[in-house]
Amino acid sequence: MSLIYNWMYYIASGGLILIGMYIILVKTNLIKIIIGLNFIDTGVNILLVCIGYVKGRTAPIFSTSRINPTNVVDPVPQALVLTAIVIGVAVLALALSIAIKVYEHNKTLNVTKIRGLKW
Amino acid sequence: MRTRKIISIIILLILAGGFILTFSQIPFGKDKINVAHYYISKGIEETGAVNIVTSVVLNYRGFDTLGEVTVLFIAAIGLGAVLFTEKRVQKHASKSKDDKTKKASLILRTGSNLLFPLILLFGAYIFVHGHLTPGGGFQGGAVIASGFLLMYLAFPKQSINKKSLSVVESLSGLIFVGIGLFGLIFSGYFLSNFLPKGIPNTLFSAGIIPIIYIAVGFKVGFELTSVIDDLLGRGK
Amino acid sequence: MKSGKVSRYIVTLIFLFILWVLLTTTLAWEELTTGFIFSAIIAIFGYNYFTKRGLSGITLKGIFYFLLYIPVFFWEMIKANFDVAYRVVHPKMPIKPGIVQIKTTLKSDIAKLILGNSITLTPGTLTIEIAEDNLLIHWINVKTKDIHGATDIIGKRFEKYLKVIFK
Amino acid sequence: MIFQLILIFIMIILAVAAVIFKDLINAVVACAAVSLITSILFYFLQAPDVAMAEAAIGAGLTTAIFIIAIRKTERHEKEK
Amino acid sequence: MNQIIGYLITGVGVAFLFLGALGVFRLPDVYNRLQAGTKCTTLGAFLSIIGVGIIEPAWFFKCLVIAVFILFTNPISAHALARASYKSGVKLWDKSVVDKCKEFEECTKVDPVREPFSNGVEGKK
Amino acid sequence: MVNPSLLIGLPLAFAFSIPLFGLISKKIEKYIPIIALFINMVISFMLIPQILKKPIVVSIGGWSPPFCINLVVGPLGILLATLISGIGFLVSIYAVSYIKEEPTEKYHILFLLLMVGAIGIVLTGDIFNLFVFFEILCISSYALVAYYKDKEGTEAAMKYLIQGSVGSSFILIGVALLYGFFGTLNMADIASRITSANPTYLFITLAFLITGFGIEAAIFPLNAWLPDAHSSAPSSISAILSGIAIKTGVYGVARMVYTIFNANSILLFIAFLGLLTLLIGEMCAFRQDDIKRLLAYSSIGQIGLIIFALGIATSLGVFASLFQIVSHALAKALLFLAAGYMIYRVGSKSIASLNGLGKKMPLTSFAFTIGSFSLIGLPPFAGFVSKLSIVYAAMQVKKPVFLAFIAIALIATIIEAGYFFKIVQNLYFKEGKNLDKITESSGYILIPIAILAILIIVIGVHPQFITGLLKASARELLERAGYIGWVLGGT
Amino acid sequence: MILIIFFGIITVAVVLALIRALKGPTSPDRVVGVDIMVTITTAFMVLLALFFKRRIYLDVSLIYAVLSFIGVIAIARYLDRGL
Repeated sequence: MSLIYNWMYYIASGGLILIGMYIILVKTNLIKIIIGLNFIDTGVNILLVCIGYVKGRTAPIFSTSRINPTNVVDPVPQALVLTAIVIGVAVLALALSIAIKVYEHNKTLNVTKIRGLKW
Repeated sequence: MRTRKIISIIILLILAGGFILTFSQIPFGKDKINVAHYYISKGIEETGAVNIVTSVVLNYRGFDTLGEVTVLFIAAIGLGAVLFTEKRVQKHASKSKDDKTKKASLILRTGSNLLFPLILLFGAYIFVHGHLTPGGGFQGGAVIASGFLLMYLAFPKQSINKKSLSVVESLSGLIFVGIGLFGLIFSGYFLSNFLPKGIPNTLFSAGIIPIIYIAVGFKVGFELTSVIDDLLGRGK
Repeated sequence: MKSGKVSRYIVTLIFLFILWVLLTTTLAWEELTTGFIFSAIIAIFGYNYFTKRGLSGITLKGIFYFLLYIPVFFWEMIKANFDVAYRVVHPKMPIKPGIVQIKTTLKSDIAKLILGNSITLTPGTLTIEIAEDNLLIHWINVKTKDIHGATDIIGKRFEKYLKVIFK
Repeated sequence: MIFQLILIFIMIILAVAAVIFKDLINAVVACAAVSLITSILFYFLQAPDVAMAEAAIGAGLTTAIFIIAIRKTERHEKEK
Repeated sequence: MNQIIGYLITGVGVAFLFLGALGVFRLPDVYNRLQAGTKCTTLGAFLSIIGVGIIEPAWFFKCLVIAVFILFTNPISAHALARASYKSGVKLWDKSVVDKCKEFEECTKVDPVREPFSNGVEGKK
Repeated sequence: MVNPSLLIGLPLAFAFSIPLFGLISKKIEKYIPIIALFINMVISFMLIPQILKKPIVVSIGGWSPPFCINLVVGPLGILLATLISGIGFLVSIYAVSYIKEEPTEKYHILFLLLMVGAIGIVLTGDIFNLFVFFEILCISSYALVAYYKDKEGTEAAMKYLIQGSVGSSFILIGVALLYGFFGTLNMADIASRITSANPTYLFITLAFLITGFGIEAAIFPLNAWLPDAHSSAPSSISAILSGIAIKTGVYGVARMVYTIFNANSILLFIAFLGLLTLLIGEMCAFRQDDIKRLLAYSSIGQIGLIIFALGIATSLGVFASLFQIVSHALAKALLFLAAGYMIYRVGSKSIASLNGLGKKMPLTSFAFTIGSFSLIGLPPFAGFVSKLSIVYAAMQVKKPVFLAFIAIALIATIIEAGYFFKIVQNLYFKEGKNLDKITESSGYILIPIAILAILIIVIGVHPQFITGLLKASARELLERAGYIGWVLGGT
Repeated sequence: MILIIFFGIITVAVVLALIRALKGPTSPDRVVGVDIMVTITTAFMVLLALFFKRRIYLDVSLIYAVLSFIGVIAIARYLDRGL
């Protein structure tokens, strides 16, 4: 049981990253690939947050005096994830705009049919 | 295609192996806080913000947030540059057709009219209270942008004046950098918290944090709005 | 129909300020001042959308009928839920769906919005489209295909309140 | 704890569904649902700030941006 | 006392949430599913949130705001979705009795050919 | 004393204010990057003598180092920062008359932010901050590669974006793993605790980080994006990407390997990868007809050489590698700028169309020749000195492996000489067609080209101008204890 | 304790919605599934706030209450050719 407990969030984040990588490596549709990038971002965010989690503690917001400073989780990964989410959104928007332009030139989203995108 | 699949599965297996080997070294749910002890124990008295995440985001690691805001700015500007089209066709060829089919239904239009100011106020609430409750400039900005998005969805022909958007964006960015430079002048460190800290857990506390969060909120909100505007290809 | 800018602005400001107070649930002076400032700023952008009628739309009678409307609405809504629950849990699912048309005499947009939403939330009906003063409604258990009969069953019970509130 | 496990399971299923769906709209819908579940997981991990950011982004903006991009390109994924 | 009432209300709300999900799961076509989904989940969410507000009186107003927002926004989205599915050509269930919508051009008229790309074509208002 | 945080703060402020200046007059906005980068260059020149005496550590926000983000301005940082602001300054002069495609305002903002990202990467002392600046650099270059909005440009940008964001995600995973084990993000702090961790764990973390930075640096298996992106971007951006952006990737790899992880065991592997990159880059370059693609592949080759020299890991080797970074940055920027303007005048990218330009555009062609000779490694240019020191460093190691390596590297140089001589021959000794209307470039184009050419010659003749700084930088990379001591104090 | 039972029921409801979202023959069906999943989740978050005894957590569900319908409307506007 403790094995499941220890691994479930890692499975979530690792699973999302692997699914994202799979999409990027195998799928041929550009928008699918961008969805894959989004999944990778999400997976890394979950990884960061669960690194900072400590069992049985609460969020680091001292809104009432009941909360003891020894009883809060690590605030730093949460701060990092906030930044990472913003960066993810920025990349997503830019990627979609470039994909629109690629479609405009090629009339297809299939990367195997676009000469410049084969790798 | 087949070889591609095999190669990718090998890559994925290597990646999965790496994850298993590394994650097993980081026990989940155990206390492994190191540097953050300092933030948790000293955060309130040093920054005046009860939300330690906020004080980390804007004070201890304020430089990251400056970078984050810059990234979003780049995305908005870059998207504008990529989707820029020189000649704007003024009239749609088949205007009469659009009118009825593109119009949203009355319920949606009226509902979004009613909700729009409320959503804006809600976004403002979130970024003003960034140092007291969860949330902050970025989340509030996203809420504001969602409000504008609602209006874009409900009224296909509406657009915003892009000039004023970009002015607000630049001004709020300049406020952020300017506060940093003021900190450099007043106390010798870039982005230092030079204002009085106030009493924790009240609205007017935490020195520069609320000011920066308000600036960030406006900046993020209007940037995301201009992203949507550019993607939809409206405005001028 | 449209009233003056100032009165519309004030109505918007009042509503926004009430929302702020509810959100913060405190009466500390800092919160109130900040809330007032932000409501004032946002009302500048928003008043044009928020209301078309301004202060003249708010009357004592309207508020009274609105308070009367709330229990009526909730009663219908709870009835609706038991109705749906019955249909869902029943193994044979006794449903007889169809789209019917009803007429409304309401004129103002907001009234139509509230009517449409109320119909969506009440027994077995879902607004699909509003065209001028016709409402097209998906009815889970069609009792009558006639316009007037359907109007009587679905629309009338709300209309008499809404007509007074948004006269 | 069992709830978190089920939620993670749901999230993985939705992510796989997003891979499988040929209609990109459905893939985007699945994506939005993944974001929703992620937000609850952040909530469970005591990170309300992050959950809020994920909610604010995932609830409306990401979906809308994807939809607009699909609107300007094409809806169905065509193999070959 | 308010604890018991609160938990009772919350319990009813949760039950309705479950029934809504069951309805969405069982009913035959989109419109019927929307009926179940909207009504039950709206009331369920409303009641459970208000119940929490009653359990912790200090939270009441915030819970009220959440609940009222849900009450207001859910029907709008349900309506938009129903309209969209009708317009995009989702058929009614075979055993439906009547379809008045066909007579109205607001419901049926759709853009037959969508221009695949129209960036910068739509002018200003 | 000038505060080094101005190096990042001021250009940011200028970049944010460009839309405001655009309201006053459309003419002003294109001069703002010049002003900002000129100020930057002056500040970094002023800082050099100070830093050679004692490195400066500035904390942002006023807390003591492990608890806040700090800028570590050591010799290496200031060397690269000066190089970046200098080349950026010259390229921004070039861009004043080169960039005509709308929306120019957005081009200038993105360009300035690209420079901010590059400067931030080399100055910061915090690993997550490094990631953020890295993203600033990457995202602005994605947008700039697609700036012309033509077919090649958008496709190259898409490819670059997909691979680049996977790389950034890998860096973030690496950062997360480091934080998970050490609980700190300060690079010096991590470096001082690095021995306490499990070696397998460290190896995998390092692999993630190197993959991430390697994609930006275009090390061999990860270089698929580079030729397309560099050849289809506007020429001024190609100059920046080739001259600076990929060098920041190399900087990242060097920082991770030397300062943080102290991973001496994988250095030989890195040298081997570098050699492979060199060979593949040069061989591909030899077959190209398109001049910008040729230059892009040549960049891959040169990066290989730099990585190879880094892998030698003696103080002479690192010195030679840094020298190569400087000389390649100058020469490649010069080549792209000159070639860009020739392409602009001729209207075609193929090498054959450059025939006979030597007579019509003597100054530009002459500068191009200087740049290519410097890249090949002919005396008396800067490239000669740097290549000589790489060879010398490899000889010094006294391992037979490195002798074999250096032989291969020399073969690659011969290939390089082959294709560059072909272009120079085309320029001067072939008769061209339709050259009547072509005239010499204008002032804004010629000034940066001339300055770069002069710099190459001056460094080639008097390398002692920069060797002092380079040696100090090499020492910074190799002596971890010193670096840790600057930041954390004492030890 | 009673909250745990509620959570169980809610989880079952989420699973039912998930099945609809996966199975639904048309896109609107899937959207309905995800939409009620969002509504259920909003209620779930409020209950979780009660479970953790932190008032500030309510803000997250407030965001979902206010914004969740925008995503649905975006898809709906795409489907009815309005966008």
